[in-house]
Amino acid sequence: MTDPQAISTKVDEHQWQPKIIAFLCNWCSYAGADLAGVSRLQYPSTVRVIRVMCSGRMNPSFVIRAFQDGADGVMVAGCHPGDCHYIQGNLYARRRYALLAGVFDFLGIERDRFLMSWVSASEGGRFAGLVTELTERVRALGPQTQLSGRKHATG
Amino acid sequence: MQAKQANPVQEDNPYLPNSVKLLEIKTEVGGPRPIKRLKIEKCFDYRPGQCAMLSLPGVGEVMLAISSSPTRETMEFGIMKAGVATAGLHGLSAGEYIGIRGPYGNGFPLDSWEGKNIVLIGGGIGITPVWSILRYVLDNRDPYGALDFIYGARSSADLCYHEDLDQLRGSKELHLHLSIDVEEPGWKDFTGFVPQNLLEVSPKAEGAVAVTCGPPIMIKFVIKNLIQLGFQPSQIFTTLERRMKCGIGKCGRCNIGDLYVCKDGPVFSYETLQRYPEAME
Amino acid sequence: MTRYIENLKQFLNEVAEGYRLLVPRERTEGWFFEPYGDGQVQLEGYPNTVSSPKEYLFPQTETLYQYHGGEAGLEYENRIPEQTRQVIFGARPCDCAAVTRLDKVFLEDDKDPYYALRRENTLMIGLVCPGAVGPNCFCTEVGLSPAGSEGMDLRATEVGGGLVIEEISDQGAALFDSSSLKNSKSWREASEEEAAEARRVQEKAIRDMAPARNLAEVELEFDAPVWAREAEYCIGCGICSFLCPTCHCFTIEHSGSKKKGKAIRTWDTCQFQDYSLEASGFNPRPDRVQRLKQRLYHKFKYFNDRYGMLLCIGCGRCVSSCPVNIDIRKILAAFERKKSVAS
Amino acid sequence: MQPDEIKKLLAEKLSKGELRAVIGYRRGTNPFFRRPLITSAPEEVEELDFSPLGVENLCNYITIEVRKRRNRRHDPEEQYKPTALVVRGCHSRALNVLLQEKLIPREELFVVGLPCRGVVDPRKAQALWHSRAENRDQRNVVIDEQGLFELKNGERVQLAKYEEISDQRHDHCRTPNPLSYDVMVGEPVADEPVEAEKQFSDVEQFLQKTPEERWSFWSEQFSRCIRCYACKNICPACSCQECSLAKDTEQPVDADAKVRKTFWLSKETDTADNASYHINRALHLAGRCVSCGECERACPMGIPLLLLYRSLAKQVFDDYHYEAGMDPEAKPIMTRFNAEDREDFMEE
Repeated sequence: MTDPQAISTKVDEHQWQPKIIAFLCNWCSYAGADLAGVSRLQYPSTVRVIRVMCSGRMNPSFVIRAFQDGADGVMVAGCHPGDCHYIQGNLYARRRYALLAGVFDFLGIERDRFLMSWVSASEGGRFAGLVTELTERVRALGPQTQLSGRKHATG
Repeated sequence: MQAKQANPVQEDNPYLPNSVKLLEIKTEVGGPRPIKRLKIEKCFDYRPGQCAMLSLPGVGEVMLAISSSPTRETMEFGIMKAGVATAGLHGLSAGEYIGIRGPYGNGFPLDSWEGKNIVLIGGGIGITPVWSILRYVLDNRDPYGALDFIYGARSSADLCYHEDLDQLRGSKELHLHLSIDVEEPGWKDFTGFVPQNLLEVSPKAEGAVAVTCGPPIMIKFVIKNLIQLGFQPSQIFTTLERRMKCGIGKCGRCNIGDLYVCKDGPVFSYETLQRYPEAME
Repeated sequence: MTRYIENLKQFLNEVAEGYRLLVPRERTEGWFFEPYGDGQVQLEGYPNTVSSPKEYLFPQTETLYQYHGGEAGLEYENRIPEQTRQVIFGARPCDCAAVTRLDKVFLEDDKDPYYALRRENTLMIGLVCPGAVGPNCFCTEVGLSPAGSEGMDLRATEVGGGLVIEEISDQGAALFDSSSLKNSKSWREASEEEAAEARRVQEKAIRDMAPARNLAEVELEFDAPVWAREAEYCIGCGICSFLCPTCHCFTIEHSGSKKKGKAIRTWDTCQFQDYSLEASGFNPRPDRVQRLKQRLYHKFKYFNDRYGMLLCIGCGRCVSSCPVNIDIRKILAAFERKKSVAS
Repeated sequence: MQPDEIKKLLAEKLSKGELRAVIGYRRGTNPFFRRPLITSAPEEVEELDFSPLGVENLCNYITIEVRKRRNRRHDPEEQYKPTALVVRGCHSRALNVLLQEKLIPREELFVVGLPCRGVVDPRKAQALWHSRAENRDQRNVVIDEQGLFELKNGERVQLAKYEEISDQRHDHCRTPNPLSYDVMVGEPVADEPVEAEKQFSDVEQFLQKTPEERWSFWSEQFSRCIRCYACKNICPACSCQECSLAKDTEQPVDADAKVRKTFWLSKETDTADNASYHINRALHLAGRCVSCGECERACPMGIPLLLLYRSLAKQVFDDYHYEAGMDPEAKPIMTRFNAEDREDFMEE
């Protein structure tokens, strides 16, 4: 686990900036991300946060849709088992994302682009570390092309 | 090496909309299925009863009857919120841009109606194509005979174009017969369904044509009553509604028998429709 | 001039120099048209392709136009399909006849520019069938022939290990004037016997496929019980329409945001529930029986009433690929039998 | 009971009004598989065919019938006579999935169990016929337990042995005998099915490939998908009335509901969209797919969909030791959790 304080934040412009989407559960992970900001922890600005009420609310098609819409990396974070505001939301999510990770693996979709973890409200540093970890992995893989092509239905 | 052959840019692309600015958008009827009136500058010439495909960027397209008269400088549409595209159009405000292409459809055979009495029978949102005829006939009145306009809706609040209707009340150019389905205090005109109002008015069939647009159930009974009043199937016209995507008889989905509603319609005489079992379901 | 091709491979290599060449190729899943690419082609045992060559004239998905919104207004910008000249080699006579049906829809009044550009740049080299090649062929039962030339620019007949090539259209003849073929050795003028042998092969194929029924003049009845009986099995999928070489229905959808996006056209089928579902919730064809009826009426009556030719060319793909074996020949036979009994 | 006795029983029940309808297999015009038979006429029951050519999973016809009835505002007292349904082992598991999810009431079913010694793979049989038959006219095709024959002026010439045309799914089949039935056709299959641990050898074999090989295989397959939705419409587990992946089903009527409804996919058919469609559907089938193989059989482009959906079934078996449709009373796997569910796929 890289130490969050030591991360260099000097962003050199010509380097490719991946787009990371982070689905954060409102009660723990979103608060953790807030804490990272409040305590001025440096982490790459590649992440765009989407707040969901619980990791259990998350449908794996959100992740697939994010990749379809051009995300290079997707992160899902929820409360540690036992802390869930809705008691078992994160426990349902755990099974769903075990399957999603398995399908990505089976199909040969770059597994390192998807990251799931538990982040509590007090783990600001951990959140910053996870974002950095995912950004480095995605930067190594380059832009995501397997599921992008970016369409969604309207009309 | 594949020999590429430059091809001239295709000018007349029937699918390509032109962008047009929205001049005015006004709520005509509120409630669960609201109706709004959209006004844009006139982009192409058309005949009463023809339609245009309005296109909302990122949302979709919808085929709508042009409810204004071609004699005017602006084009109007009466839009009931029913689907994603109409909901999108309802969300617009004046000054925004939408796409438009057309005109599509055959329109009413008005030149063959010269010298005849015209009976217009509309119900609810069915007023839009009928309104185009009404305005057109009023704008050049003399070639046509008597003009009866029978129009009804569920309640007075559901009547479209009610300001224009009030102005027409006094006019001697036409006979106005409004109706609402349910008793309402202060309502002086007919109370009951449009087909009954038609029997009340009982226009003479001789030398007349009748046009009816509205919900399918109303059209069925209006036609029954018109036949009872002596109208021949060839004197009765209606417009039909189908789902449309291309508007030019190619995407195949708006067919009734071998006719495409978007291209061979939407105006049909009852004489034609009698030959198609699928039409009046 | 009727020509003879000894070395098919060399001939196709030369064609591939000037044109994007599509040839039928066998995969484990069946035969499909594929770009010529590395140049191996083998016609031995070639039945007909699983999906028809329609996709090279009327692709399943294409972008019609793009739009850019903003305060200044809304611009719409044409998206011209790439106009690479292409040759479809080895299309069966039924699939070539299908192209004339598509031409009727897309090229007459309000010409469809996307289809028109591809059509002008496409040459069809049809390959005569030695007999019933596919599992459920019935082209002769809808008035067509295994040796027909409708919709072809050149007609090829397998004779003595090579191909006799007859000119059907001027564009077809012009192929041999193109730079890579003008004075090539891969073709020569066909001898009298070769041309006569080609005619014999064609006549034999027509004799072998004598029609068991005449589905060209069926009198369909709207309320016949057979529609409901057969529709009960239909699972409402799109196989019969998407594999059919003459089905031309499509939908136009916007994709993108208010600011920027495009309109795409994709194949659609009257067998899907939302095909004619109106915004009001009313659907003129709510159940599968009306949809099955619509598909066959369109092919065997409506299109005929409008254009004077059937929209079914008897390739049998919908029969072979239907997961629940709905066989349109059996449905239509119910109407044909009544006709012969009555007359 | 012997096949003829069963036909007599069903015909009697129909004529006595004890059954609403009989759903099974009968001979069609395609000689490589049987077509469904749905009838309420006792005399048509004679056409029932229990040969290994009856491959389709017929449960969907029950789901559609029950849903059509539930949609119509019907009076609750209206008594529903059961429907007879011919069911093989894997189909009985599909029935259990539908029973678990309360989509169809058990008392409305009269299950005719059909022990399964392996079915014919129509694609293989047709390919062998096409390459080996002298005269390809399909009226001369004869298929039975011995294999594939060509009828040449009245006399049978063997073209392929039964093993060559049989569906290899039988090697992974866990339930050759239907799990629940009201009456069974003939004798149950005696030999033991494959053990649970060895049932996913096909998936394990595919997983030997490197991720790059796997993606190039699947992206090529997905690029050929024409989104005809046959895999979805024939699948007994795909029982949603309003599918979120395809626009070919019911739509909400209210305008705002339409605006709110998200379609995960447009109708565009490029590889990315097709891949997303199949991944989403695979996730919806986790712990519900019973490997009946209908998706792969119905696919006109021959995409090996069963392999994809069985990879989910394998995960669910490895992680939670759960097999779809084995027990009609079990609570569906994805509606449960327990403390020790694995977290190795997560970032610690």
